Amino acid sequence: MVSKLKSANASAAGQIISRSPRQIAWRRFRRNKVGMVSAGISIVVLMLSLFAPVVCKILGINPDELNLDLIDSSGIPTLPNGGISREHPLGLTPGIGRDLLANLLYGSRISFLVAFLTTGLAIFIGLIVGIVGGYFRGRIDDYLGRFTDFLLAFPAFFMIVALSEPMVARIQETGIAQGNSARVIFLIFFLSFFGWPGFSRLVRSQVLSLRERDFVTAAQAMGASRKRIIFKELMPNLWAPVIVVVSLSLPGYLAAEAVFSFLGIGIQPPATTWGILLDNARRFVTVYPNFFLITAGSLVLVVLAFNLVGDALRDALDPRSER
Amino acid sequence: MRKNAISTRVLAALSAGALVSTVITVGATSTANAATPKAGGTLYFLEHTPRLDHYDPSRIYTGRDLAFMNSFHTRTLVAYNPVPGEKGTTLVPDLATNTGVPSNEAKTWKFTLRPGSTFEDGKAITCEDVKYGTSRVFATDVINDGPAYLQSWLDIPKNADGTSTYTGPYKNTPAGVAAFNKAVTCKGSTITFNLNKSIADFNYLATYGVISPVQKKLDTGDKYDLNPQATGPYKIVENSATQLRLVRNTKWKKSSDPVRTPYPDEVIIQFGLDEEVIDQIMLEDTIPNAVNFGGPLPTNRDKFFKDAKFADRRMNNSDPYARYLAFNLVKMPCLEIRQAMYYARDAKALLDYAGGPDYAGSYATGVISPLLATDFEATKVVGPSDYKNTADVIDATTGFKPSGNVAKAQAYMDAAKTKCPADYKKATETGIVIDGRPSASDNDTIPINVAAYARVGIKISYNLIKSGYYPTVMDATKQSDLSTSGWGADWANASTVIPELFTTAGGFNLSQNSKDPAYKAFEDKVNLAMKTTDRKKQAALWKELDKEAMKNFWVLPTLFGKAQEIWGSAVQNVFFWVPQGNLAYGKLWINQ
Amino acid sequence: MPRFILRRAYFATLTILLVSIVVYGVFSILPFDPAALTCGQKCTPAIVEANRVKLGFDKPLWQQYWLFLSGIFLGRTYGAGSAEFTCPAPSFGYSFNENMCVTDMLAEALPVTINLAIGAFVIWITVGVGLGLLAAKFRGRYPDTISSVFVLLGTSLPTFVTGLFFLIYVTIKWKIVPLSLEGFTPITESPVKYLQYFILPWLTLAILYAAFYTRFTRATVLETLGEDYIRTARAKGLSERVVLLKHTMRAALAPITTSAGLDIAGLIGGAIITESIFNLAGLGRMTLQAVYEFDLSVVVATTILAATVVITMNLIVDIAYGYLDPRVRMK
Amino acid sequence: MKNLLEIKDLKVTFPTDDGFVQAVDGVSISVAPGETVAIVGESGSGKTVTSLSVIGLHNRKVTQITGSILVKDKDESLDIVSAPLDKIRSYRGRVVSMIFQDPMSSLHPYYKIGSQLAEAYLVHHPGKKEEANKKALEMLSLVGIPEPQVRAKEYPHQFSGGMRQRVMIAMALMNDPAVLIADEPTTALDVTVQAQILQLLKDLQKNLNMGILLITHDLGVVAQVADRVHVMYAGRIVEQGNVDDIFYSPHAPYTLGLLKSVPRIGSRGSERLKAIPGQPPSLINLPIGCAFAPRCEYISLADENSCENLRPQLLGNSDSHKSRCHVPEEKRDKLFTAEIKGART
Repeated sequence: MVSKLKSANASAAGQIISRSPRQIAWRRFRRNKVGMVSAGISIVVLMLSLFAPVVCKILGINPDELNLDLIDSSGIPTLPNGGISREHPLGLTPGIGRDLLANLLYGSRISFLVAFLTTGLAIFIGLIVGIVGGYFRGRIDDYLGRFTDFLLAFPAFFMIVALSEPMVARIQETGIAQGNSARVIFLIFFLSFFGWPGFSRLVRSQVLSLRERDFVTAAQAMGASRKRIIFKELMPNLWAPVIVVVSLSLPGYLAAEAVFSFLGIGIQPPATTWGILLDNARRFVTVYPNFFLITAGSLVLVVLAFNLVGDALRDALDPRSER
Repeated sequence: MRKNAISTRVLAALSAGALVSTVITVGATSTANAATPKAGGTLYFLEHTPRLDHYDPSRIYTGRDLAFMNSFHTRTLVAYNPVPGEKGTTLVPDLATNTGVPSNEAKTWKFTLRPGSTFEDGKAITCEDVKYGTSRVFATDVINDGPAYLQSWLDIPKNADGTSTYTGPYKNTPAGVAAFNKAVTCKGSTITFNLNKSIADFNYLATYGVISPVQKKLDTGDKYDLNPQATGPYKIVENSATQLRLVRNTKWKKSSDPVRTPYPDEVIIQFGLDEEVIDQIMLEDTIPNAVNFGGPLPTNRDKFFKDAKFADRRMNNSDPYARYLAFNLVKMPCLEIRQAMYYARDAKALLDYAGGPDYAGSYATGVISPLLATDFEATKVVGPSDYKNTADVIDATTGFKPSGNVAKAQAYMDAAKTKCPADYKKATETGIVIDGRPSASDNDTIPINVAAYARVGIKISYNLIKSGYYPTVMDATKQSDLSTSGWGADWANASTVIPELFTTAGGFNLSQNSKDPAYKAFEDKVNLAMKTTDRKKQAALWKELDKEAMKNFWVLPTLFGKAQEIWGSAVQNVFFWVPQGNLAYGKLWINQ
Repeated sequence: MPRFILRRAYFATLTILLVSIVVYGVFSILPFDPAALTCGQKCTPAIVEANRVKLGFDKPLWQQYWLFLSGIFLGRTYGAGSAEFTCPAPSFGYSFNENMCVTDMLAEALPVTINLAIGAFVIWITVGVGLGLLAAKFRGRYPDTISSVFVLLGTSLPTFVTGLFFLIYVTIKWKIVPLSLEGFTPITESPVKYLQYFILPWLTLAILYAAFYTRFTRATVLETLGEDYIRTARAKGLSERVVLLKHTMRAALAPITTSAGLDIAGLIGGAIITESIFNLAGLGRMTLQAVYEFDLSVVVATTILAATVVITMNLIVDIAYGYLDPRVRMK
Repeated sequence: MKNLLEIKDLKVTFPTDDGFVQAVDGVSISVAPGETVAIVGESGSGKTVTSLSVIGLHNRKVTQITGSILVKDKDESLDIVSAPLDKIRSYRGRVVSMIFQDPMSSLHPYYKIGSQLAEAYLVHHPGKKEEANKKALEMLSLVGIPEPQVRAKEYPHQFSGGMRQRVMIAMALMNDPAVLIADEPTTALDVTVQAQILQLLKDLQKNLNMGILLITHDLGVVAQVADRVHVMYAGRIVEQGNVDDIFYSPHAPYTLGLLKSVPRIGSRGSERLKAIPGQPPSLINLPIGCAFAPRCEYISLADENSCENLRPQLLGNSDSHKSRCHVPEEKRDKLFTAEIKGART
């Protein structure tokens, strides 16, 4: 300790080190080993998902290829370990013998799509409402606040479950989209519809406190336009809390998609999502636990990684929450 | 019989199936052992669904529910004899002293009630009670879902739209009431049914609760479904979201009931259990006095049927259903496309997926199931010429090949290209939409079908309907190009199959075939068959009609199914009750 | 204070009313025809029409809503002729699938759900707050590490995974907790059966929530530990135990109570998965079933009920907060 | 030991993201009974860390602390640096009390004033509830809170800032401590209230013969109450002396800078306040030489390069008045005194 101290003193004598908050945050984040590993895993998973077709081609696996000859009459792969081999790195899905890895990769695309778009949409609405309410205050804020409270009073999960079938039918009827596209639209729309009030509350409270800060007052005093204040002064200071919330709500929506598929009201086969795979795995849990372990493990791993990245980001961006 | 309610697992038996046949017990083991039955104990039924569809005798129509309720709770005028084998298909008197006496060319049917039978509150069952029970099904807004034969057969004038002028006991017109009183009459303990045509097998309908006693003063309409008055040896004491509990009906007297032998003290259906949990309970024999009410999950079948340990606790039967996809002819008018769809299908993969010939059944040759022995004959139009043959070879007569006769299908497609280009375009470009119900195990079949049809360039997609499947697909405007379905006979006569599925008067015509050029001749022949009282001649006609419907590809026949049953080690005397298509639940006893 | 409560109660009532209108409206403009869905085998237009009258869908929407609303206070009569019957007040409608007044169904389901929620709550609050406190106290040391592993697993494992695991392994394979077949038994009748019925569902829910509360408590406690008044408490010479359990917990109590209140409220309608897996005949399972079968009156009633519970709990939490935090109380 | 408190060569180090911070570097301070000793400095100069160390409230997990802090309790004395925590706790609030900068946040918002006061007594007198309550009321009235009976049942948020600081003082004095550490006791208060509080402290000190260690950045406060003053910069004491020494003949350039930057009533309107140029240094990588060198105007007066390369020692002609500077003391004495006078006239 002492020697370290000395060397620190000896070096860079007299220089005042100044760093932008961003740099500080990045340094703090980088030092968080768990966070870095999780970020690495998250990025790898996202990349694999994004480039699923290429990855599958390289590995020589095909999500649509059926291997009915490798499945016994109970639906279980006949090869040992559920058919794990060079041709099928994670084995086969029971029932019709599709390649599990390929299905996980392709399935993740819809799951991620739902999670990302939902988060994006919810954040977008939350930002607008939060900024408007927090910045203009007064009556507008009152009304918006009431409305958010009103939405928060709805049992969201309940409502989504209850509305799924009829709403999907409605979407199909209007001709906006058919089949699974309609379901994806439904999920994204309603998850974000019930999700934004949370964001908007957070943004509003941030804006309310930022508004009172000197730099905003100064900008106002200098006669800066509202637009300028909102976009140049407020927004840059919102990114830290927003990024944290995003990283923490992504895994939530990822799991939500799985839950809805599990309940049979999400995306429908033949499309694959992690929820559908898990629902399938559930049926085979006692006879083919590999399938369940791999699928549930993948979901837990990704959710865990995303959560850890979120935690690490929060720790890095919020100096008060040192670890 | 009824539509096939496809639960997430087996096709849950919907309907009473009266099936005279000897084919039934394919590899079935029965524990009809010599031990003397013991009374006492609690008999559990473990069930996945949250409840039975109905308990009200006028509204029950699914086979398993009928078998269950008629075994324990509800008595009907006549009953199937609860004994193993073919003898089980014979009618025996139940509430009546006879099995019905026809007269006037079977247009009039008389039943005489047995003295000494009572409701659970002790009131003696009278002819008026049966008449009242019969009247209820006419109140179609309250008493729905039951078989509708009475409405069409009783001699009561009809409105222009085909509905009866009598609207049931709750809300009606004097004219309607008068007409009903004429159609159903009571004289002492004899009830007489006057029909508008000759129905030689009307007494089979009397095995249904639609002709059973209901006390007028206790009829709560819709709510009667919750706790109907028992006439059998057990009454309902609890009907909750998790269980149906039956205990002994102390007013029931053995002397008045020649059919039932109530052994257990209590009978409980436990609802809403996870299917995997039920199977695990069975595998571990956690509850030895329980029956798996829905049969084992496909994933667990091998565990039961490949392990000698379960030899006395399992049964593998042909089920009474013929499964098929109904073509909606309004949307699929091109015969060649329909043929191509039949031959391109990979029936082998689907059968293998469903468990192979051991568990899932054999390739269908029509809509009349082999269990309807009298009326069944392989059509030799579709499917294998020998219906039991499951080898993957091209059948010389029909051209059917289980894994798909791609060449033949392609030929039909090529023909369609010139003959009906619009339909060809739809099949290959827009895609053909198939109605189905989302269920975990059926979902997997979608990729199999998509892949199979791609072989001849047909594109397909699915419209999965979660709630109200049959009402939706029976609405011609909402039905897609094909609808997944299944049907079993209501009793041992194809008169409850062919007319129901393929005529406009039928209750379950998903083919919308009235505009098909072949329809008129077909309908005429059906009417002829209905009039034919010579059972042999009638059977010959049904066989021809089955063949004709297949030739026209009004449906795409898929499977003659099988079903498995599993029970705990303490459950004794398990056997298949042929006419009900289920176990003879009332004969089970607990070895304590 | 009473004025504050009255005002809040007034707004809560208004919100509930509004929620009921929205829920009713949303479910009534759907493209399904419930009348056709409940139609039997021979579904003629006449029968559909009769069904429509039976279900009350023949009337204009506002009138349907009014009937629904007045039913809550006056009861409601269904059917016609001799098949007429009444669901007495408070009537939330009638389920033609279950042949029961919805109120009776709710009365059957609510005790299960409430017992589920409260039992799970007791476990999760004990474990969650306890672990959170430990983690905060031993920040950075192994209790903290262990608790953060628990938090991560707890929050990342979906309930249907833990639930199925419990059911299949703990009950059936290992037979640690015997399978409960008899359904809900009140604790007053048989504590053993009651426990058998609820213990695993409680644990399933509690694991998830305990993880959240561990994290939440840890964060709140750490934040509070940084407050000036905690420094003051230490400067007085108070032991760490008193500082943590008295001064810190007292301050952390308010946010934890708020959050717990809302979570319990959420569980009343939200334990759908747990109730489904363990076959608990509670509100969640009932709703899911109703959704599958398109039993509109049940869905509407349970949704409004769930919203009402959330809103009421919000109100209670607000009032409780007033008692917990003297600064709010005085305003 | 004559002094109530003796800090000797205190060094406090703690790690940050960028390296170790030497927050306090070789500070020695003593406080005698009835004496008020002030520590003055900018924020970050190490004065608060010093004061927290005295009561053992520095972050023990990460801080490295050397030197000694001797606290006298009747016949025995305790070294806070090396003593076990239990022992330190028994001194807190009884021998050494502390009041903090922000009375708004330093009282527990959820407990009644009376019980918070009583608790301070009960810690060291377990079980004596009645006495504690009596003492609480007594102390409340001693610090000038009207109607103590009523107010004791109220919550902190019902008190004004000045009143809360009085409560804090009352709480600190519940056990008649020998030493009171007052960390910026008036910073958060209005000027008029500030004066009242300072007067109160003075009065109480007189009555109780306490030693007070006053931490402040406000020279006005120092002038009002302090007997001796320590000026801190970058974790070190740069000058110490009697209040008169510091105010009238400052010897450290930093002290001079501080004095010049304070506005005075009656100063001429044309006079500009002179802020010290530059920024306080980062404590992580302190210059090898004088920490103030980069901002110092008088480097030219010192030996060549000595300011940049050599750490100045705390030296002085008299024992009571010492300073750290490479500029020869004679030069400074005249020049600084003149500047101070110039600035004041």
